[in-house]
Amino acid sequence: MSFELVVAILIATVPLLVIFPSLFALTTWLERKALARIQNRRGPNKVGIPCTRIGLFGLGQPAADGIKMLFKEDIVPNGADRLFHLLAPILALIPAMLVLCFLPLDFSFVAVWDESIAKDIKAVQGFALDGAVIFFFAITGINTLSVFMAGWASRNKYSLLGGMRAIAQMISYEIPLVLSAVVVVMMVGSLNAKEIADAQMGWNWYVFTPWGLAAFIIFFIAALAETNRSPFDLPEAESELIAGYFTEYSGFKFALFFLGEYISMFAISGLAAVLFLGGGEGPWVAVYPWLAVGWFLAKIFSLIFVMIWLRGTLPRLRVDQLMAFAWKFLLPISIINILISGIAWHLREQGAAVTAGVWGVSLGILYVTAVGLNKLNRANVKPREYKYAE
Amino acid sequence: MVAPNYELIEQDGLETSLLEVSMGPHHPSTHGVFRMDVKLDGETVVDLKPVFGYLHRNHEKLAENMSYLANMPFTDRLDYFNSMTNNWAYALAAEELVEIEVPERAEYLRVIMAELTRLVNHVSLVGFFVNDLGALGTPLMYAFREREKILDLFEEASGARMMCNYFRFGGLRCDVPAGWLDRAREVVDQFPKFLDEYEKLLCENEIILSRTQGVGTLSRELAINAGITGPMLRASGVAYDLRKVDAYGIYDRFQFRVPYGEVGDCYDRFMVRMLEMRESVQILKQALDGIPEGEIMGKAPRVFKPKPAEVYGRVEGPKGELGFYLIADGTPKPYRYRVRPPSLINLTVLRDMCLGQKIADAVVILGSIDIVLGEVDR
Amino acid sequence: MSFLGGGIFSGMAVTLRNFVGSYFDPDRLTTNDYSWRPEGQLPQSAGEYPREEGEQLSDATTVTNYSRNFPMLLHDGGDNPMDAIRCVACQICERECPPQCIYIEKDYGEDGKFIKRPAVFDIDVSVCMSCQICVEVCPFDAIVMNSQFELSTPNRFDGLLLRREDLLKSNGYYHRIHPEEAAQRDQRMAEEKAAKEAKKKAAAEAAKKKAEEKARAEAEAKAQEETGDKEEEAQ
Amino acid sequence: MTPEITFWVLAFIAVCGALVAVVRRNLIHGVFALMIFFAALAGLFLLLLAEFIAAVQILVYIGAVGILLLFAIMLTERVTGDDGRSIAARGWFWGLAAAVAVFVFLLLPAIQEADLPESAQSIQPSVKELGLKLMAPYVVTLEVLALLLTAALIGAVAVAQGAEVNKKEDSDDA
Repeated sequence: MSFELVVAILIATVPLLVIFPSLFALTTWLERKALARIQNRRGPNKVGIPCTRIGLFGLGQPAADGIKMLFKEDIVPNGADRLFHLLAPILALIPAMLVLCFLPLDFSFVAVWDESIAKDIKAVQGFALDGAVIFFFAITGINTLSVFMAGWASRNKYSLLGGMRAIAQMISYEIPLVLSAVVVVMMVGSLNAKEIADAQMGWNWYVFTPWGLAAFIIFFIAALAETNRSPFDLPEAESELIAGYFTEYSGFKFALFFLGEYISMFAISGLAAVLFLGGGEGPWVAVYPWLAVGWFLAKIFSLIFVMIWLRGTLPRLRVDQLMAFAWKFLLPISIINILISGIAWHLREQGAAVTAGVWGVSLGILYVTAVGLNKLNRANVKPREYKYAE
Repeated sequence: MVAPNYELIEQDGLETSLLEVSMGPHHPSTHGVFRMDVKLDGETVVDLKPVFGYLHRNHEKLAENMSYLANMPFTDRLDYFNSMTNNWAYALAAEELVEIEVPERAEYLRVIMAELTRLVNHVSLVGFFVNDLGALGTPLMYAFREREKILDLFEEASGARMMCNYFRFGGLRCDVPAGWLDRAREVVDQFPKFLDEYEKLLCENEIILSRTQGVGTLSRELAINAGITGPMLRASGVAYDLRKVDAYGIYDRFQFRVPYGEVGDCYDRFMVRMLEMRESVQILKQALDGIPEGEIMGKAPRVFKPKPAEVYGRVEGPKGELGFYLIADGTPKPYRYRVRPPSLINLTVLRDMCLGQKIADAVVILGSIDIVLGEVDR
Repeated sequence: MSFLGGGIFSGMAVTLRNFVGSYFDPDRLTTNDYSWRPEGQLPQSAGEYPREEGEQLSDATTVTNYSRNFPMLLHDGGDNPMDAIRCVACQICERECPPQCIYIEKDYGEDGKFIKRPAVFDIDVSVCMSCQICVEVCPFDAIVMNSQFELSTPNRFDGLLLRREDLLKSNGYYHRIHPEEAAQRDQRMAEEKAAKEAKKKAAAEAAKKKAEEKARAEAEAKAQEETGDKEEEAQ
Repeated sequence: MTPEITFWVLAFIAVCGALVAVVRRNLIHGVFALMIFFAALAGLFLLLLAEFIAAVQILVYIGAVGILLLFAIMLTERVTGDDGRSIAARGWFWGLAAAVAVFVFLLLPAIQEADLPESAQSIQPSVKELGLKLMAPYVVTLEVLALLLTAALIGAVAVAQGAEVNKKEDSDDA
């Protein structure tokens, strides 16, 4: 293995391992701050530079939290499976970190001094794999195991319930997640993340087409469920299961879970950006190639902000409603969406009139399907009129 | 609903054992130190046993060993969200013992305080309830912002925000400070605007609708038989409100309506409270307009030593009928003192409402009952 | 619900409005910045919590003119507050206190005679529930509510047991923390005092009159007696 | 050089995983060991530049089969294997003999006859090729498989529904 190759591998991977965990710290701060503002609080605003009174809007909070987590006692419940209790958070982190390499974050601009290294970097990047998207889904699926492991190993009934919920939920929502990605894969004719992003150059983002929009919404909802975000945070439902599968975790093991969860959030938002939002495309990217990374991260962050916003707004679903939503609503509509996009693909480039017609009809079909499925599933649920006694 | 006799479920030759979970005494959503021993079949509740008493403070026996007045601050601590209505119920009972006339201004202020308390209770209950549904505290924070304004009013009037200890036998401890009524009017005028926002946030939310409708249905018959009172009874379709029935104080002078539901599920209980807040605002506006100047204390004896008698004083508290039963024996201490706590009595139907529901619903149903453990355990 | 997911979107609109609004409209904020030190400094250690009177008054948002926290004993000024203490150690508050957190011992002089003031007056603030019953039952307006709420201490036994010296505050301080209430109380006291004095005066006059009458009666009686004596003598 | 080291490491992990899966009495541990084996196998596929098969290996075996096993185990009692019941096989000699016989008579000739290239060659572009193959020559097979799976799915739904209907009838009787 040549020295250049080692350098290339390092350049291709190390930024991922540095950027995302530090973004994780920033995101915890952002989430707390945004949630606080949504709730009309101030959020963290005291912790800044140590030994001074400079608050820096509480930006020191993640560091303080990290230090606290490190020094907390690591408690393993009596009778728990010690090995699995230890392995679960690690297993939660590994796939989360692993899938990051399937996001088309091209750092080859770093190697300005050597053309060949830039070439090597391109050769070892994970997203250039032919089946990058499939790999992404395959490896995210492993996350389920870690959740189950944690739930089972803790020997706590809440943990176990949380773990069971997590498995059911993650498996169910993986299907609409993959099916909505299929739309884009069909359109591009490739599973390569780089090619998918390149196919959307020139503002041809898939989110701007009816089927793409529907797929994006389905993808986003399923992504919320996959990453256990509100309103699908049932596995860690605080008001029901204390903290779900990580009830018995403390200290750094808990921090690892937390880290894994946020990295999964980044990864899945990144995939959404690749599939529907044009990857790293944005103004001035052609002039400054490194801006692509910036735009990509900006898209990830705007998706994450929406996640935080939803978390600040919505209560959570119930288990049966959650499953019904996946199987009776998202699944049929994503299958119909695939059908529509297949037809649309065949009718492409046939003039503006045909395109407009296809768009109109597909929008209509999708909306009617959604409304119909909603009526079918929630027939009895509607606001009521109330009477008054004088 | 008849409880199915589950011990070991046998189904298609498969034997499944039940999962017993002890939710509480410290659990994020048991509203205090309360425990639900739940038996689960998967996630479905097949049996539930409420366990309480962790917060027992010997309230009734304590009251029998101190003077009538000295017990007043302890009534604050029954249902610590609604100290004003607790005070009122106790004062009503004691006033009946010695037959004191309450001055006009004091009566108006009592109504104002009680209705402000109702706003505080309902608005934060709705917040807690949605919190139990899984919202991350956002409605609760909005509710607390409004609650804070009303608590500021309480602090100005009585000196304390929650443990007001403001009512006295025959009137109120002191008059409200100058300008208080204007500030109260401002808060009351602002409140409907907040309610609009609150309703927009919650009342049409599809997730809340499907989480609460058809969950924890309490039938009219069971509600009446179990002695349920307050918004919970009205949600089950009985328009029974002590403010109308007893018309204690001067409630007969105000125009207000009593909303009631039909189904008796969590959604009805939630909505009845939302609608009641609007009616409370109406009462408050009328009371603030009509309040006269004048004395604040009636002619109460300096030493409270009632003749032997038995009385029962009750008010429509925010949680239901709050009653105080007193037996006087001619000494400065009550011979027997008994509280009818609405929280405890409303809690008795918890099991009936939870059977067959999911575990997540059990939490929501508990939240919709609106209990305060200080009152349940006393 | 006009369209699919409409309720969720209207809810999100509300939260977004609050998110943006919280930056521009301070009225929206649920909490206020908690800083009660005059210079905005936070205490660096437990010993730095304020002990001086008036120190907690810098923040208008947490301590209003009407708030009450724990009782204090009033004195009417002077170099030695114990000389001007209003409390006469009658122990009514001790009897009436619902959680029974007051402990009083009467003061006796060297000659064993009761001086009208407490030798020991302790309030256990870890027990006190700030109910103000003691203030209401006090016939001498000697005990009123303080609004000092920052009583953190490194010692939970002695630190939370307020002694007579900790409780003694001047009437001026009372006027500063609760101006309206203090003014009312002073007015009422003055009225009561005036009434009392008037009553005393009346009583004194009545007594004088009575005494005069008595004197006259006595004189008459004496005169009568004398005459009687004389008569007796004469007989 | 490097691929060989990687191969041996992965092979070692795979064998260890398989052994633990067989030997451990704790079922959950066994399943997770099995998954380690699957993961190592996926790594071996990657080493052969068969990335699609590697992905499918993870997706299907770890993501689906493993979870299915976990679900099945969760429905049983005594997952930890703490009870004293002996499950040690008695006729271990004959088992070993059978395994060796299978290896010698079936696998060894196959291995010897297989003409493996010195280094693996990637099919460019592998996934696209696979997709085209599936859609053109093997489309009938694919459709038949899809039909079969749909039938199985409907059957599963019918079984689940049937149980529920029975339960309802039971409760009606009661």
